[in-house]
Amino acid sequence: MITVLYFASIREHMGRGEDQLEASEDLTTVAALIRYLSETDSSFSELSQSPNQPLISVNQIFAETSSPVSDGDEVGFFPPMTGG
Amino acid sequence: MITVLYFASIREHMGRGEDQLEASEDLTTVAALIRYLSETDSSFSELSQSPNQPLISVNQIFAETSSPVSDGDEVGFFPPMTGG
Amino acid sequence: MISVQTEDFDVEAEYAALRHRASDAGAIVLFTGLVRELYDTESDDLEGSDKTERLFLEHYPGMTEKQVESISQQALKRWPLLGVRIIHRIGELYPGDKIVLVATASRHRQAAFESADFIMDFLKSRAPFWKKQTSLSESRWIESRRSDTDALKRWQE
Amino acid sequence: MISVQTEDFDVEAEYAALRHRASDAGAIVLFTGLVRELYDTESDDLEGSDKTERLFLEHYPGMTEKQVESISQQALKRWPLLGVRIIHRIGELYPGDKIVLVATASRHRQAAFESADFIMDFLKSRAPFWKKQTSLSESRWIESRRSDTDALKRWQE
Repeated sequence: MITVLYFASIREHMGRGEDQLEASEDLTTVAALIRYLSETDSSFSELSQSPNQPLISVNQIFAETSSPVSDGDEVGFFPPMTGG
Repeated sequence: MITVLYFASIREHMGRGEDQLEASEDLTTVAALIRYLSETDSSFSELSQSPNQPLISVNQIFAETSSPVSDGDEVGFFPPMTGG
Repeated sequence: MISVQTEDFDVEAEYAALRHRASDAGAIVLFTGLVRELYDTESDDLEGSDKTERLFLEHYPGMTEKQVESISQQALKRWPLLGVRIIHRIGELYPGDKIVLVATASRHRQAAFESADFIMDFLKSRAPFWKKQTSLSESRWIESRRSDTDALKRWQE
Repeated sequence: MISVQTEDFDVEAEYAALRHRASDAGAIVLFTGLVRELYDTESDDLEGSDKTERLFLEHYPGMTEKQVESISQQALKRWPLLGVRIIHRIGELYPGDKIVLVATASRHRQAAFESADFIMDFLKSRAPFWKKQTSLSESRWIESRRSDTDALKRWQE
């Protein structure tokens, strides 16, 4: 399984904090994951088409769309951070 | 009278913290005061010839050798500051 | 030493602990960030109705601690520090509440000032915290400030 | 608000007072300088026998207060500060003792960091304080550091 987490305004937009996806040979990068989620979920599709692209983490480390993803990974999508 | 104050290493070098000088028409600038003290006091003469020139204040404000001095003024001589 | 917590923190206790830990420190810088009533606009010209009633700080558990620890390690590599303390609060906060503490100790003052400043810039833009402000008129996610992301560029060598 | 005093000061009390006074501050920077055992060499390579036993802080009564007040006023003109607190101790001090406190409060962190840094640079080189260090082997006046006078140049516009 691949765990997908949403935070802050993106969590609210998605209406949930988490998705569990079956790992597959088609989901080997963040880009593939984004493509899959955009095709199957209209809320995610809106996100990925917005001018403010979410930030991405894989296993709690900042990642790019080209970053690899595999079974057991945790992928996060979130807006620019506003801590401090 | 003109009050002359010495601080820190300069006070120790002079062996005293203070001089009182009669105000006069010859003592109208810091430079004239330095000239007078150098002529009348060998410790001050050493000071004024050292490569590390003392810093100067007149009435508790930083001053230059060209600064005017008159009756009632307080002139300070001290080394570079090391507070903080 | 880093903490991500809902509880408030004690400035004196943190100061004393760092001073004790950082033997022969000549300089300690202690920064605290507080919740403001008029929040986070570049102009500081919010209407009264937009005054913060409360702030909610969401974070990404696990990633937050990793990122904050990594920021602390980067500071320790970059400056000759004798100690670093970072506390970041999460959950519900109110105007005047402390949000964050960054304290650094070093022999000389420049390293303490620069590293605390560096850590704050990185916390603002690289640690997964998000602020949601609730005012009388609305609830909204605070947007990231351009000045905060710009601030990071100062530290690029 | 400035003080030149022999007594120690309480970090928590100063922090709390400034926070109270600086309504709607988003950032408070609190700097403290401490007496070090290994004092004031650029290299930090003193022999054991030169460890500070005690420090004596001489000052120029009257001029000190004027200069410190002027430094505080310069900072208030230069940055949008909500509060400034400066305490400088004089007299006999021992390793680990606090020498100086500079605390600044502002809406945003950059003004608080920069102004505290600025005040410290000016206190080091423009306020009439002089440190005399007594170690096991000798008593000597601490020499001013070139890095301290150089630091002032950063603030020239």
